[in-house]
Amino acid sequence: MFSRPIKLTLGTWTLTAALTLLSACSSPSTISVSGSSTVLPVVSRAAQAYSDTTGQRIIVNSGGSGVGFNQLAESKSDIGMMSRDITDKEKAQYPDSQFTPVAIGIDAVIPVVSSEIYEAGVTALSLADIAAVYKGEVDNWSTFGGPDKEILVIDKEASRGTRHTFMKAVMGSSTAKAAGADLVLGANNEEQTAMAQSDAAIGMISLAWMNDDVRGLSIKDGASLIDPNLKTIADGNYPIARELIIVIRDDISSEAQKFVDYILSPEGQTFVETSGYIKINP
Amino acid sequence: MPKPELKLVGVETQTSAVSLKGFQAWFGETCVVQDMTLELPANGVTCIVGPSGSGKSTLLRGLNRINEDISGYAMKGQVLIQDSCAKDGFKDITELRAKVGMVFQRPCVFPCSIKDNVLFGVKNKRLSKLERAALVEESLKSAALWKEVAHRLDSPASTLSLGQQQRLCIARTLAVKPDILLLDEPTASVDPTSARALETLIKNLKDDYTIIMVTHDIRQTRRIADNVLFLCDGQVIEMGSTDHMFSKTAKPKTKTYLSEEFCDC
Amino acid sequence: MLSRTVKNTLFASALRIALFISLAILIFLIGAILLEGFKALSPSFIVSEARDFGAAGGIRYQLLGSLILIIVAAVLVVPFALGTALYRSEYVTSEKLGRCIDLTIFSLNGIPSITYGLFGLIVFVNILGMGVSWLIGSILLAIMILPTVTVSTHQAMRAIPNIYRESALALGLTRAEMVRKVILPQSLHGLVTGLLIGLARAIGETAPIMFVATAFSGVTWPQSIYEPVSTLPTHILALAQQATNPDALRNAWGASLSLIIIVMILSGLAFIARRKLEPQRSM
Amino acid sequence: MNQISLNPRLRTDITFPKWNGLKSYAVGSALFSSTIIMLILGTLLIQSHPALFANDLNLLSEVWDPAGGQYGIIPMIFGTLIIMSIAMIIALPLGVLSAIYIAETRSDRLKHILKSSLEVLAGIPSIVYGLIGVAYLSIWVAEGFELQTGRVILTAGLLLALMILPTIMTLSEDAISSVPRAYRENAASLGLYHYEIIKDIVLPAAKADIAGAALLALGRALGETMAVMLVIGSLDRLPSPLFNVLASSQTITSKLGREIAESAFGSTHFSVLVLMSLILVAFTLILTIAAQKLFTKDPHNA
Repeated sequence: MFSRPIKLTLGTWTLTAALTLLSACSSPSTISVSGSSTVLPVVSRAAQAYSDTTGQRIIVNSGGSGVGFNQLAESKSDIGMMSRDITDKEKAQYPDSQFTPVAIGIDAVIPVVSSEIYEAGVTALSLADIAAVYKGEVDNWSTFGGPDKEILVIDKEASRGTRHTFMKAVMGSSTAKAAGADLVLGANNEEQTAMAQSDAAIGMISLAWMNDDVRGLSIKDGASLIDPNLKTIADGNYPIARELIIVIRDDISSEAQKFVDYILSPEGQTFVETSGYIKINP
Repeated sequence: MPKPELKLVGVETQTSAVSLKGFQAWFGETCVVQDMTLELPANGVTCIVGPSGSGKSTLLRGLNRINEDISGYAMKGQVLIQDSCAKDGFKDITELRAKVGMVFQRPCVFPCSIKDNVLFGVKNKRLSKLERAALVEESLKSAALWKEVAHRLDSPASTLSLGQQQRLCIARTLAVKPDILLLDEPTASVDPTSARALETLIKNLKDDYTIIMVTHDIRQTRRIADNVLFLCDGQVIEMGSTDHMFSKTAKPKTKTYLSEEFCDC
Repeated sequence: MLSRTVKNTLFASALRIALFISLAILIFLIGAILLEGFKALSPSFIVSEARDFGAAGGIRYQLLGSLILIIVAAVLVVPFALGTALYRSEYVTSEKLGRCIDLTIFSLNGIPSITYGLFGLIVFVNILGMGVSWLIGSILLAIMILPTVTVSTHQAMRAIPNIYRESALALGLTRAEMVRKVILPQSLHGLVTGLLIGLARAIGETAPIMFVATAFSGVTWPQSIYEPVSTLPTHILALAQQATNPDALRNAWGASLSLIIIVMILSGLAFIARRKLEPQRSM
Repeated sequence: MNQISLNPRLRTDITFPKWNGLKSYAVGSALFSSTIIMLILGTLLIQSHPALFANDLNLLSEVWDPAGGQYGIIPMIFGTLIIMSIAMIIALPLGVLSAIYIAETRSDRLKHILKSSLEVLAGIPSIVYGLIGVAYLSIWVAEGFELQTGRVILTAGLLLALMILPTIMTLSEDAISSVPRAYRENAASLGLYHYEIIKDIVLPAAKADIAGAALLALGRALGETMAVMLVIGSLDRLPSPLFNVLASSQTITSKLGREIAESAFGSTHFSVLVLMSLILVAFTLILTIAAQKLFTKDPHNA
């Protein structure tokens, strides 16, 4: 009476097991990319267009610059995305491999504030002011002529490239500790969300994530003000800028190399612009 | 079916302890007790007898309204306890239940000491230590258990024999000082010797309490009942003094059932 | 001191208030998921690919990825769960050994799901060098649901009256034949029910698979066991992190509702399997 | 020939001349299944070994700064404990009181509706709770307390309370319902109020099972990652003042969820994370096993 369900179960089991084995046999020719969420939009958009025309499968994964390097170094991915340089410590862990960073665009890390603060008149701060906020020395917007509100200081996870760039410019060291931080978040999206939900926050965000809720501050440099826009960043005046980097190993596959070439081509570079960054080859 | 006549045959005029007016009880769609109007006399032992499913227990459990915690139960009509309505005449249902104590078929002692079991019903009342000790002794003596347990009041109640447990349940009920005792087949789950002891106890209690008891045991009824109420299919067939009910003048149905012959009703 | 009646009344109100709060929570949770979810859910949402980092398009490959993970997890767990239950029910001679096995398997139930992820990362990704691969996800999910499936199967086997075994042996069947012809058919419902309940839990898990088996974008039908997939829970995670983008949030709710519907279907099937497959024993 | 006893109840009587395939298969599976836990614990132990035996990591300090070689895990342990406490303080009374109502209600329909809704709730994946936390709860908390961010200890505690409420309610309801009706009827016949019946007899009788339910829920809360990770704020610092529940914090699970992928395999950083996971596993295993022990005791024979 129960022999049929049993046969059915066994049959399904065998079939699926066979399918699993079968799929295991097919060769992987997929390019896998992982790393910084700052670079991810560019590569992801380029990958979508590239695979639409060539049929090449490209899997793009997030995780941050640290993960990007790790996966690449452990040969678990073909291309790493980084929004900072490879640290000496990282290089030292893999003495036998050679890594080549390739710049694919320019990004600026913008100190941003909630729109309420911006509209209340705090539109520019000096790097020293920002450092004071992150060190916890200043904790009220009234110090900068803003409303009498406590500053919500948003920091980023330590391995994030955005933070490295920001801290190097503001505090002088890419791994500086921010004693004044109230909140530590990860990806740009997450930080943007938290900024928008607050009305007295300061944070650091990539150029592409600025919007009406999250307003970029101008940097006070003596008497002059440097606005955060494509022009000041492209001409190198904006002080907290960095290159968007993809990292490859020396033993890169030809398919992956072709994709890297595509990103650097004029067509590929358009995705840098659609993602809100600045082209590397203007 | 014709409406039952309710003549209290052979019963001398007594004050009534409980009177029902148009009492009906349902479980879901099933009517278990059909439109009952009668008076149960005060003091003495009234035994409710009848075949299984005749509504004996439902009737008994309707008197202290314990059935109302069961889902699907509904009742109609009036139950008067000593002339006050069981629904409105008391401050609340708790006061009614304190006046109308109940002991169930299976002895159910709580998982605590003998003493605490006796005091369970007065746990939340303010009583001095002396009052409590006196109440324990008094209740256990009334339930004829004092001699057996006096030396071990603090041992767990579950160590008693079933018969002792049932007497403990009675003691526990007496400690609340009820006027009426409802007994739902109190001897059904204990051995014959303990049953005899319980019967003796019930006989001794009937001077101080109105005892209404459901039983399956016809011989037991004959031994201890003063009055008998005979139910069948949720209706009263006959009610009267024990002498009357077991005499030739009783109705044929009653006679058949009480003579322990097959009863088709 | 409060009188007894007052205490009783207070207690009754406390009960009502507690139930009211619980009900409010219940209605809020279910209501939020349904209302927000149905705004996004449509046939095209199910079948179209995710675009613009999930904010546009649908959940086609996320759905497929989740299904691949649990189907393969089911395939992996069945033989071990069945064998373990069989051993526990038919071959264990000492009660002590039996309890020991129970304990080790029950303990798996208590392990936090993130620990499975860490374990998978260490053993499969790093030590065995498999990279990020959906197969690891399936293996980890299979380990996670092993206790559920085993216990359910074992309970079904234990419920088989001994007279069945006695009669079978008395008819001259060998023990192996007895197991095949009596024990297995009579305990199939336990296996199926446990499996479905386990899968309903597995498909909603994020923590065990997020480091070892999933990727963010560009994932289609995996072409080898060394490729990641995209799944519903990790997709919701990515979208939840951009919660102020209304499009992303809408799609997150849509994906959540789809996920919950699958969980409900699996639980419903488990319920049906229990009722339909359970043998009617006259004894 | 096989010597077959006709009474399989006494299984030791049955002797087999040789192992057959089926038995080897069963034994093998059982062996494999019961060694997985050892495998997991062993892996964690080996990987956390460097962190356990290093001297200069200041594991018991309150500063977490891998770049500076500071690996204080106290903030994470404190965050875990305080969030669990909040969750239990809210969910336990609420869950048990609601369970009493459900168990004691006379309406079968209400009971049925509530119990099936609870099953549905218990099946909601934790990531969906996380979404609810991000999209609703954290915003409500931020607005309600006029905070700059809703990603604080209180939000995480509330969210965990929501998540374990169904578990506590269902299991407590089972425990309360399984108290024999005779206890209630006997107590009611003594003229006890409903409140007194619950307090004096029902709860004492269901005590062990309710405690088991609480422990099980606690174990689940302890191991919960996704929902907490999204609303906790991820600040590796003790709140100041210490019991300020409106500050951001970090739990062991959220720390693991955010940092495992970022630390290099084999590094001290990774090893400390594994150590934290090991601590977590130890806690949850103790809770789960304790809960099982409580459940197996039959409270009604006490």
